[in-house]
Amino acid sequence: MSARRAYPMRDPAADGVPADLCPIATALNPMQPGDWRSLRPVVDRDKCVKCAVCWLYCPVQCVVERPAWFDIDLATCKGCGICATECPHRAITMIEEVAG
Amino acid sequence: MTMAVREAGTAAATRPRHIVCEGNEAAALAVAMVRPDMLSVYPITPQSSLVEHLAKLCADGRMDAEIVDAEGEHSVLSVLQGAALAGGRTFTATCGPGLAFMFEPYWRTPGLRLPIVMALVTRDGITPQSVWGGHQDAMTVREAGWIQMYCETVQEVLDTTIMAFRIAEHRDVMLPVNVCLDGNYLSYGAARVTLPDQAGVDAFMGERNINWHAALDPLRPMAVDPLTGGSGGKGPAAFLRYRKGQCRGMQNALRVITEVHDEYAARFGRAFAPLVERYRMDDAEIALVTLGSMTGAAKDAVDEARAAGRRVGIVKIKTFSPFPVEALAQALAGVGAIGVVDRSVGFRWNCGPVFQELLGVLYRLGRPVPAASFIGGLAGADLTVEHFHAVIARTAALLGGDVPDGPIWVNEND
Amino acid sequence: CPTGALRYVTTARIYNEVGDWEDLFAPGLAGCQGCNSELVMRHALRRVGPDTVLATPPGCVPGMGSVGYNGLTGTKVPVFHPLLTNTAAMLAGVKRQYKRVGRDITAMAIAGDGGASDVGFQSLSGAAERGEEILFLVIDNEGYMNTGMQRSSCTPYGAWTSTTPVGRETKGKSQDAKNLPLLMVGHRCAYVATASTAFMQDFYDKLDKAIAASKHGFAYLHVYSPCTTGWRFPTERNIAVARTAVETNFVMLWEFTPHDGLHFTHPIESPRPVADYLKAMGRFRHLTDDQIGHIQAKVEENRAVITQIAAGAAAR
Amino acid sequence: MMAAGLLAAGLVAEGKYAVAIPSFGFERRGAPVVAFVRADEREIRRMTNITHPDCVLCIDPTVGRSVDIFAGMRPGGTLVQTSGRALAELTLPAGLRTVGLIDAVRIAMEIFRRPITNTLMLGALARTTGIVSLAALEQALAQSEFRDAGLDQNIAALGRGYRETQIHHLDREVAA
Repeated sequence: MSARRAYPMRDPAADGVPADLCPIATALNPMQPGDWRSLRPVVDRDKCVKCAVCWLYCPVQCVVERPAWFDIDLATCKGCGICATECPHRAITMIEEVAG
Repeated sequence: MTMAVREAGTAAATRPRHIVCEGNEAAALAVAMVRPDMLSVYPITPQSSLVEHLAKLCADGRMDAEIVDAEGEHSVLSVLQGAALAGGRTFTATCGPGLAFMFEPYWRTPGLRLPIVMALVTRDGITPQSVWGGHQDAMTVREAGWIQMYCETVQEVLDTTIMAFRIAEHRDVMLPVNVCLDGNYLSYGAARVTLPDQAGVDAFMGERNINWHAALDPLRPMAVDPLTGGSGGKGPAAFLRYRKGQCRGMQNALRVITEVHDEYAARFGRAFAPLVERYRMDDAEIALVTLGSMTGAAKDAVDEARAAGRRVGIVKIKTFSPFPVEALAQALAGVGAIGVVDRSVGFRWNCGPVFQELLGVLYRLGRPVPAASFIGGLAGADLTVEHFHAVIARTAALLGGDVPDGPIWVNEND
Repeated sequence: CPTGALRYVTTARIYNEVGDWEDLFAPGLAGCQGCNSELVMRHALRRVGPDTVLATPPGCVPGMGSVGYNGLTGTKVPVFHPLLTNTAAMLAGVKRQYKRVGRDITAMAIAGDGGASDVGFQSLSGAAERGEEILFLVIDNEGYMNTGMQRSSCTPYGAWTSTTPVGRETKGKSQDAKNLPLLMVGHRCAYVATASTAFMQDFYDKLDKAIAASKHGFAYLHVYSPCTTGWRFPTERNIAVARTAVETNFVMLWEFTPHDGLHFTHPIESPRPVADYLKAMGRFRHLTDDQIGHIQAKVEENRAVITQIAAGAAAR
Repeated sequence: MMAAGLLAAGLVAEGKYAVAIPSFGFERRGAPVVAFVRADEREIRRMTNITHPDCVLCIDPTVGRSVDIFAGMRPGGTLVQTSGRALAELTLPAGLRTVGLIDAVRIAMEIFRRPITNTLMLGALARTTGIVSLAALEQALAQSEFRDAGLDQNIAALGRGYRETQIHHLDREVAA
C-alpha cells in the first residue's frame, strides 16, 4: 500500500543546501529503547488468538504479527506492561529481565 | 489615496508613471509588484493604512495574494513562517507594540533563514504612551538578526521594498528584512513617486524558490528546527555552526545589498546609496550622521551651512543591520568632529543607539575623533532645518575641544 | 461487553485496515514507559498518512524526539517545532500556501493541553474563527508534563502538580479545569470531538471525521491522555485508567458539527462514582471527602451542561 | 489630508514636486486637523511640518475659534477661507496680502447636502493663488478613489469653488 508509506528523505547536501544554513534533519533517529526494560513481555503462543489488542494499545508499536501469533520486537519494547494487562486472553506475561 | 497622474499630452505607457502617495501606500504598491503569495496583517498606528492598502489591492484584483487577517501580530508573523516554509513569498508590516508582541516569532525568523519582508513603520516606545513616530522599536530589536534598512523618502520606501525581497531571497543571505519607514513623516507623508514598470520588476525578481533550504513539504520530508545544542555530543558544535552561518549571511548581506542596489539603479534609473550615503563629504571637516527621513532636512541645512562657508557634510546610514562598519569608517576617515542624530534612546550608554554603534567605528579609525550624541524627533517631534543648524553649530564646537559628557536633547526647548 | 468479544471484533477491524500502514514516527522515541501520548500520536499520524505537515509545539510530543535532536529526526513526514504559542497560526500559513498552489495536504498539529488551552489559546482561537483548514489534535494529559508536571488550565480540581503541591494550606489545584473542547464548540468549528485511547474504534471514527472536516474547515480533536509519570500510577494501568475516566463520566466522549450539533458517542448511563477513578492514581491520593464531593459535583455539572447542549441538537 | 493629497497630486500633474504631510493627531470627524503641503520645481527633501506658511487654506469657517491658524505666517501671505461673511467682518492679522473668500459651506450643502468643503476649497485655492490649475486638480480627482456620482459631485465642487471665490488684494485695497 504505497500511498500509506512515507516519502523518502533526501540528503540536503546533495540538493546543495549548506550545512550551516538552517537546522534541519533528514536522518531518522536510530535509537532503540529496548534497553530501558526491566520487565519483558512473553507471549503464550497457544493462548494468542491474534485479536490485536496488544498491538492496538502498545505505545511504541512494537507488536509484530507472526503467522500464528503476535510477537514483541524487543529492540523497541520499553516493558510498560500494557499489553499484558489488556490482553483479553491473558496470553502475555511480564517476566523480569535478567542481566546480560 | 492613490493619485495617479498622466503626463499631459503623452501616452502614459511610454513615460515613467508618477503618482502621489503616502509611504504606507508606496510600500503596498511595491509589494504588489513583487507578486507575493501570502500577506498576513493586523492593524496598528501608524502602520494601519499600509495593511488597508494591501487589502484594497487584493480586493480590487490588482494583487493576487492570500491575505490572512490574523488575530494579532504574533500570529501574523507565524502565519508567514508557515507559508515561507511551504514555499511562499511573504510580507507583513508592523510597528512599536505590535513588534513587541511579535517578538517571539520575530527573533526566530532569522535562524530559520526565512526571507520574509516586513515593513517596520517605526514608532516610539510605550511608556509614556505614544502613537507617534520614533526609532525606539527598531532599535530595541537590533540584535534579533533581521536586516534593517531605513528609508529617507517615499520613493525610497517603494524602491527599497522591492529590493528587500531580492536581498532577503539571495542564496548567500536568506534572512528576513525590515524596511524601516519613519512613522508619521514617511508613513502618512505623501510625495511624488515614480513607479517602475511591472515587466521590469518581474525580470528583476527572477524565479522564486523560497524554501530550497528548509521546507515543510510532504514530498521532501524533513524535521525543521530539531533541538540543537546541549553540553555533549555533536549538539554544541552544530549550534555554533548554525550561528556562524547566520553571521556569515549577515556579512554577505553587505555585499548583496550593494549589488542589488546597483542592479536596480541600472534597470530602473534610480540610485540609492545601499549602505551609507555621503552627502557633501569631500572636504568636510565635520560630519553629521543621520538615519531615515530626518536626512532631507539635514541636507537642506548642510547646503545652507556650506553657502555660509562651513565645511560640513552628512553620512546617512541606510543599512543599519548588518552594521556597515567599513563603509562608515571610510566615509568618516577625514573628519575632525562627528554629530550623530538619533531618533531614539540608548538607555544603557546614556546616548543614542546609532551613536553607541558609531563608537565602534571610531575605534576602527585608529584616532580619537570628538563626537556628540544628539537625540531628537522622539514621539513624532519634528526635526527641522533649524534644528540641524543647531546640531551643526554644536558639532563644530567639538573641534575646539568642547565635548559634551552626555546626550544633547534636540527638541528640549521647542 | 463482559466477555470482551466486542473489543476483539473492533480491534481486529482496525488492525486489518491500518495494521500494514507505516508507523510514521521513528521506532525509538523517548516517551516514558507506557506513555499514552506516544500511543495517541502513533495511531493518529499513521491514520492521517504521509501527505501531512505535522506541527508539534513544545511539550511531551517533541520532547520525546518527534522533531529530533542534533540532526536526527523522529518523524517520517515533514515536522516542525512551532512555538508553544503559535501552532495554529503557523500551520494556517502552511496550509494556505499549499491550497494556493493546488496541493492537497493535511496540516496537522499534535499539541499538548498547555500549549492549546493556555499560552497558545489565542492563535488556536484565531485560526478556528477564520476557519483555517487544520486538524488540531490536543493530547490532554492535564498539565505541563514535559517540563516537570506543572499545572495547566486543563488540570482538574484537587490534582497534585509540582506547582499545585499538597501542603498544610492547600491541597492540590484549587480551581476547576477549563473545558477546552466545549470552548471550541463555541467557535463553531467544522468538527469538534473528545476521545480516549481506551475507546479506539471511537477514536479512529473521530479521526476519520476530523481528517475529512480539515479539508474544508477547522477540525479539533481532544484526546484525554493519562500520564503514568505525572499522574502517578503504574505504567501497565494506562488504558485501565483511561477507561475508568470514561466509565465515571470524568471524561465524556462526544462529537460536534455545526450541522448536527453535539451528541454523545459513548454515553454512560450508570456511571461509577468518580472516587473509583480518583483512587487509581497518586495525584489524587491526598483528597479529602469534601474535595472528592466537589469533583463528583463537577462531573455531574459537566454532564448536565453537555447533555443540555446535546438535547438542543437532538430537538432541531 | 484628503485635500492635501489631492493638491499634491494636482501639483505633480503639472510636473512639479510636492510633499503633503498630515498632522499626527487623532483624526476624528469634526475635530480640528492640519496638513502641510510643499511645492517646488525641484525635489523636496525635507519631510517636516510647515511652521511659516506662505498660504493658509482654511476649509472650516469655525476652526479659527479654537486654533490660531495664522501662527508663524510671514508678511505678504495668502489666506483662502470659507466664510459666509464679508471680508470686513473677518478678523485678519496684519501683513496678509491676499484673501480668497468663498461661502463653501453653503455651496457644499447644495452639492453634497453635507458641509464637506475639501474640494470646493481646493478650487478656491487654485483661483486665489494660481499655483495649480483647475485642470490639474480635475485630473487628480479623476485618478482618486472617487467614482461615479461621487466623482461628478467633487468635479462640480472644484469648479464652483474656483468660479465663486472672491479675491481681495489687501495692499491695493488699503492703498485705494
